[in-house]
Amino acid sequence: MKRLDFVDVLSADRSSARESDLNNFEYSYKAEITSVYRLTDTEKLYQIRIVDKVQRHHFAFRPGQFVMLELPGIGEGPFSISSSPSRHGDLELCVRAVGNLTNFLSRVARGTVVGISGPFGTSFPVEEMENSDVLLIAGGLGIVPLRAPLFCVLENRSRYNQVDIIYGARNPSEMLFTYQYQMWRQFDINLEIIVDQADATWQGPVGLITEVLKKRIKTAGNDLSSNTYAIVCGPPVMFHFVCDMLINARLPMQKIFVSLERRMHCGRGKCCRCNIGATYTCLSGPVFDYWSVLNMKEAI
Amino acid sequence: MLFKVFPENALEILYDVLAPYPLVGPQAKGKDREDKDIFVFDYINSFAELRLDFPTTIHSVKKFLLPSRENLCTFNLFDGDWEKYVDFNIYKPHVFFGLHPCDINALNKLDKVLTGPVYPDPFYSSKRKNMFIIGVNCNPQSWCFCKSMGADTVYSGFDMFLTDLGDKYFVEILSATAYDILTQLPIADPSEADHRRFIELMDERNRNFVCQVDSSDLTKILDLEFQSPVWQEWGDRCMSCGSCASVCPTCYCYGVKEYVDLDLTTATKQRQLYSCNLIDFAMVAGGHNFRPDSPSRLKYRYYHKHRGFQEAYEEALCVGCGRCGQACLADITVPDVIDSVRRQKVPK
Amino acid sequence: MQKIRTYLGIEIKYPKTAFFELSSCEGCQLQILNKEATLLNFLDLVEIVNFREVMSNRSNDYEIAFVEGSVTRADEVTQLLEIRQQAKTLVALGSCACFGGVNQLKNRFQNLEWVKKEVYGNHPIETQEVRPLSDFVTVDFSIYGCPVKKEEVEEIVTNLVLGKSIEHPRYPVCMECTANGNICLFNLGEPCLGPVTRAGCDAWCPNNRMGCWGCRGPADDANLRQLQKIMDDHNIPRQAMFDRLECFGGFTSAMKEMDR
Amino acid sequence: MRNAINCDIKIKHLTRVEGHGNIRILIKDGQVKKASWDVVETPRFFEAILVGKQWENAPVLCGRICGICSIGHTLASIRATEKAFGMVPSMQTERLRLLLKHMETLQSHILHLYFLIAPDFLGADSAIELIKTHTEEIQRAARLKLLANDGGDLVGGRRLHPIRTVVGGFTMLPDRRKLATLRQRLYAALPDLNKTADLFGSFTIPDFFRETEFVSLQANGSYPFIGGQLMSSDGVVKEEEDYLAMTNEYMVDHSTSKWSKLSRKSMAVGALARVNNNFTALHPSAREIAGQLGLQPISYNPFMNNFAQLVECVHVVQDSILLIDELLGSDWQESRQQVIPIAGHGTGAVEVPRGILYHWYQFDGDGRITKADCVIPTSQNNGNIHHDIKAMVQELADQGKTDHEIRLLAEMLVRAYDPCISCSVH
Ligand SMILES: Cc1cc2nc3c(=O)[nH]c(=O)nc-3n(C[C@H](O)[C@H](O)[C@H](O)COP(=O)(O)OP(=O)(O)OC[C@H]3O[C@@H](n4cnc5c(N)ncnc54)[C@H](O)[C@@H]3O)c2cc1C
Ligand code: SF4
Ligand code: SF4
Ligand code: SF4
Repeated sequence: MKRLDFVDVLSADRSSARESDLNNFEYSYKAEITSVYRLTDTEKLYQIRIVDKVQRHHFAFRPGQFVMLELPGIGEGPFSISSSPSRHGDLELCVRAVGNLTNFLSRVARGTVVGISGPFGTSFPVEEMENSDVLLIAGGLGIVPLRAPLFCVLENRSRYNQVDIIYGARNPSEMLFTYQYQMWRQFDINLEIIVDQADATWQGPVGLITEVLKKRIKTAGNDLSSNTYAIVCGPPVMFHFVCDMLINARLPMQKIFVSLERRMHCGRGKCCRCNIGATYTCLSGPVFDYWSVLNMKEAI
Repeated sequence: MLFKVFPENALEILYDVLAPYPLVGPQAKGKDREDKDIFVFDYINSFAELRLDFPTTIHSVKKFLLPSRENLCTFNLFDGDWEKYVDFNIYKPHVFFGLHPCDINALNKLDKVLTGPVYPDPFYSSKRKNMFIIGVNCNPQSWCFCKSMGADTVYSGFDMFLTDLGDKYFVEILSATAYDILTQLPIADPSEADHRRFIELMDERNRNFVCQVDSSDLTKILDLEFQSPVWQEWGDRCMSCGSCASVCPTCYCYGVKEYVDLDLTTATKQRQLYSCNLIDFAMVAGGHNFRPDSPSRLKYRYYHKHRGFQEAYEEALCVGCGRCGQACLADITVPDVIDSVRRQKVPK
Repeated sequence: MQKIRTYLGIEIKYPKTAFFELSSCEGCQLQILNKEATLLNFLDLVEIVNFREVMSNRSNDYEIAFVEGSVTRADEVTQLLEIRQQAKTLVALGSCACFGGVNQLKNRFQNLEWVKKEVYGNHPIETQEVRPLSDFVTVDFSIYGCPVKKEEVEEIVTNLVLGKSIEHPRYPVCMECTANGNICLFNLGEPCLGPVTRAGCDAWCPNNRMGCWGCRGPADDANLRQLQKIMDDHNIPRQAMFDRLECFGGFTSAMKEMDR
Repeated sequence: MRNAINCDIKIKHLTRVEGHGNIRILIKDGQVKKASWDVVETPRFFEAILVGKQWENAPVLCGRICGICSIGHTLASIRATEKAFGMVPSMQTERLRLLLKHMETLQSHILHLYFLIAPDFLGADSAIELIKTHTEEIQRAARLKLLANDGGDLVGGRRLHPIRTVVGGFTMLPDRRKLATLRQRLYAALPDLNKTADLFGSFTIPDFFRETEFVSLQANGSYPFIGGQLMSSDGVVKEEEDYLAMTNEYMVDHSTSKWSKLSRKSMAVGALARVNNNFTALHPSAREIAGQLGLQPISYNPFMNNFAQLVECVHVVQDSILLIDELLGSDWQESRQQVIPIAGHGTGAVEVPRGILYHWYQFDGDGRITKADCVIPTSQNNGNIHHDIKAMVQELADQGKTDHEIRLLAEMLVRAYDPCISCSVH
């Protein structure tokens, strides 16, 4: 009797190997760490290349999206892609060693093969921002997800008007990507850096990021309502102050974008860990406009 | 939908036809303090074990679709490289004999999240697609508020549905497989009298729903009352133990843990069902916790179920089975909580 | 010389490991020998240099020290301090080491002389108030349980060797119990400390229809006030609840705030 | 003519035994000046801890006296409590308890034989060393131990500090299908036991005898493990409740464990005592193995205790098979009786792997313990170990053995008793 022969639904082996269906749930690309740069005591920049040539070429992402990086047996976690979308599956991830997975990652050498899945999540609308002023505001590690939209801007510099990066770091030794500041400035980008605590070498301003922002807003005549977009990334405490200032400067909420951090286990809108209400940060985020954020309880 | 009837004693034939498959159904597994049977869903080994007269089970059938622990993949590691193996952990179709409408509705709700449209979860989907479901009608219990949640009747998500008319069973048939199986039983078309009897029974059942929840405008009210002091009071009672989520047929959130074997050459990635009431649910690296106290976590559970999900799917993520309230040692029940949010008063 | 092994390209050492016991039943050490299926792999994971219960050779050159038992005599304090000096990582193995275990029940008698007399009559005997290891030395990791669960020990040791972080569940036993599909013991009329005890044992006792006795100590933010209410509501005598709470020593400080 | 020997041996914390004990030997000019066995384990005062506790605490706490024989302690504790309350366990409960007891006996004896004793005979430091040189033997040991431990899990819920055994019966009954599987596995383990007998039969045990008095439970139709009358090889017979007259505990200066004696200056309990006293009640195939190993009652060679353990392994496996057949032959009855505490006292005597164990409690009308006493096998053996060392060392000194040999043999002698020291100082 074979009445209930519902067939073997998706055979596991096939589904994870099927190339046409790379977004399949447990599928991950094998990727090799091609180089590791130490940026600060806790952050390292990893260049990661998807091993399979075809897959590497087909890997397409938008600025602001993230990947899940997996070390077999150790853990899996979300990391913003910090490289230019034009480089496809040659990714850069900047990772701060804070816990189990990231500490282990900080020990591995180049040549190690890791698992990558994604890209996941929403992105910054860089096309929409063309022909406008762009304000990139980052606190601490927040500079990492900003690099992808920044690359888009750099690669198409003429399409954007004034571009500002306002970057707050705890102290000069924690500043990331220092080796690129020169290059950014060459592309006519206003880079303002402020630190919480200066050290002997520091010559720039000391204080809160809002002070720099205040100045910037002032030069715009306290009115950002025309033709400006802002992207804000940083620790939760920063969002409130920065976004409030922007709104007071009459920047429309739909033109302020933030990237939220939540615990994520699947990145695929299943595990529920990143939920705010029923909004999955991994599917509807991590990039939200500020209007959506205000509509979610306890979002920041 | 096709309707048929078959005589009471033909139920055993139905069981026998399906018995060659792994068959899950309600059975008595102990007595409570008042010496009443306690029911659970488990594998059935004989017709006598199958007890369709059950009130509700303590746990839902969730564990057969979303086991509390499930291996997502295993790794073989060798010389700097590794291979990943995925297994969806289903090898045979399962028969679920005796699900109440609320439980089938719960599966339908889970389907919305887990079978699509983005990134369908193959572990769940493969099991779900390999289910043969026989629903049965229930006797409302004092704590069931499924009617308020619109989950007291079910229109899809099963193969056949039985209602006991006394001397015969009234069957709603929803799949060809079910029809095919029923042809082995002495089935007949229901008579006019059978129709009447069925409708009468449904009326009677409807009258027996005593527990109610007023869910009108609930999404707005929950938003309005986000800072309400009742949350603090409920939170003080909550033990943050996650029992409610464990027994709930619609809770599905999980965590992932990876294990390395002692010989350091194989590793497993395992998912473990979690609960938003557990203390570290919303903790992120570095120790920041978005919901550090039990009131905010308890509130979150209600927000997700009755506001967020409603917004996303136009229905609540709750079927009103009342299991969570029954399982909660601190006596936190959905009707009481929702009522208290409306009236700003927490029952003692 | 042992072969070199790596994990994801990182060289993994064989840490020299020693086992010690203070006042205890030695059950936790026995648990390590008690999982025959994986014992050989376990012994291959680390280099055991000291394990008095099974081997004669002893070495004082070790990195990881597992210490079972609680401190009940002055010579044990000295021994413990010596171990701490030598070990890079000191692991408290089992509830005696973590909280004092059943041994600390003697602390509930104010009069230590009475205790001595009750057992040894007028024969002179040395003993002091029972204390967990952490009262004397820094403990790097704790493995809870009376007895410890071998699976948990294996996981922790593997993580230690690999350099993964070691985290205990923060939530209570109920979570594991209900996930296992058990019938709640309160439903069956039995008391249980599952709602307040730290999970990680996979609800060992409730799985066997025995209420939890709290051997793993309190979960993060354990709600003891509500536990008391639950016990009252289920007509469980206060005494039965306190017997369990005080049994393994994990709840000693939490209990101070409860009224007897 | 050899020179009269001199030696000074101090063994601190003897290895491959449970707990902490020291051996001290001083020989001057061939004369044994000092030969002693000192237990230095820290006492934990269980008898005091129990005072004031409700009856249901007793088995939970007393199981923690010892990690190796926690099942035995739990069962003794339950028996003492049930007897105080005038309860009689059902047939089913008795069978399950005995089955559980057998699993403990098997696992403990195998642990002792392969992991603690065999290294001495095979010239190794530990069983860890044997993994490489004697892989097959170690795997066999692991197989047997696993079987016993799985059996313990199945019946008791946990191999160590069992959970399902409570005053009144069991919280939960074993799965019948798993019980049937256990039976199969027990049956399949018999060849492993025969091979074990071959292995141990190939060892030459030291030729040392000292007459002593053996104390155990008395067979009543079957080989005794739980409850019944007490007997000694010197002809003393007493009721269970009269255990104090059988143990006569006293304190000595150099030991934190108590000592015992009966008709002579010392007495012995344990596998050898049981086999000596109840040889005819053993399963025939166990007796057969005894014959093969040259063990005949009454044997006064303490090293024979190892062989007696092996004989018991065969007995418990055979008996477990019968017990499971009986259990599976009838339907499950109610697993647990209601407990109604009454004022009174009760004794539970149980044969644990290392010998006879007694728990005695006195209760008030609320079921609270007012006084408790636990007499542990190793404390009954302490005196015998001590006097054995003395006698053996003198013989060895007379034979002009080296320090090293004396030291090793003294260690082996103590290990042969399989002392459970943390138990004895509880
Ligand atoms: C969309 C997004 C982008 C991110 N981008 C970056 C980045 O570019 N660089 C960077 O250094 N960090 C980034 N993070 C944070 C990073 O994911 C966590 O620091 C990392 O997962 C911590 O893992 P761990 O095992 O080292 O820490 P542990 O504290 O040991 O974490 C345990 C587990 O919890 C989960 N987890 C813990 N914290 C977080 C968290 N904040 N977010 C998600 N999961 C978490 C992980 O899955 C991990 O397995 C990002 C987080 C999100 C949500
Ligand atoms: S929330 Fe409670 S009532 Fe609703 S479906 Fe879940 S268990 Fe049932
Ligand atoms: S039996 Fe204990 S652990 Fe299990 S749910 Fe009930 S209270 Fe919690
Ligand atoms: S259930 Fe409780 S008493 Fe039992 S092992 Fe777990 S923590 Fe210990």
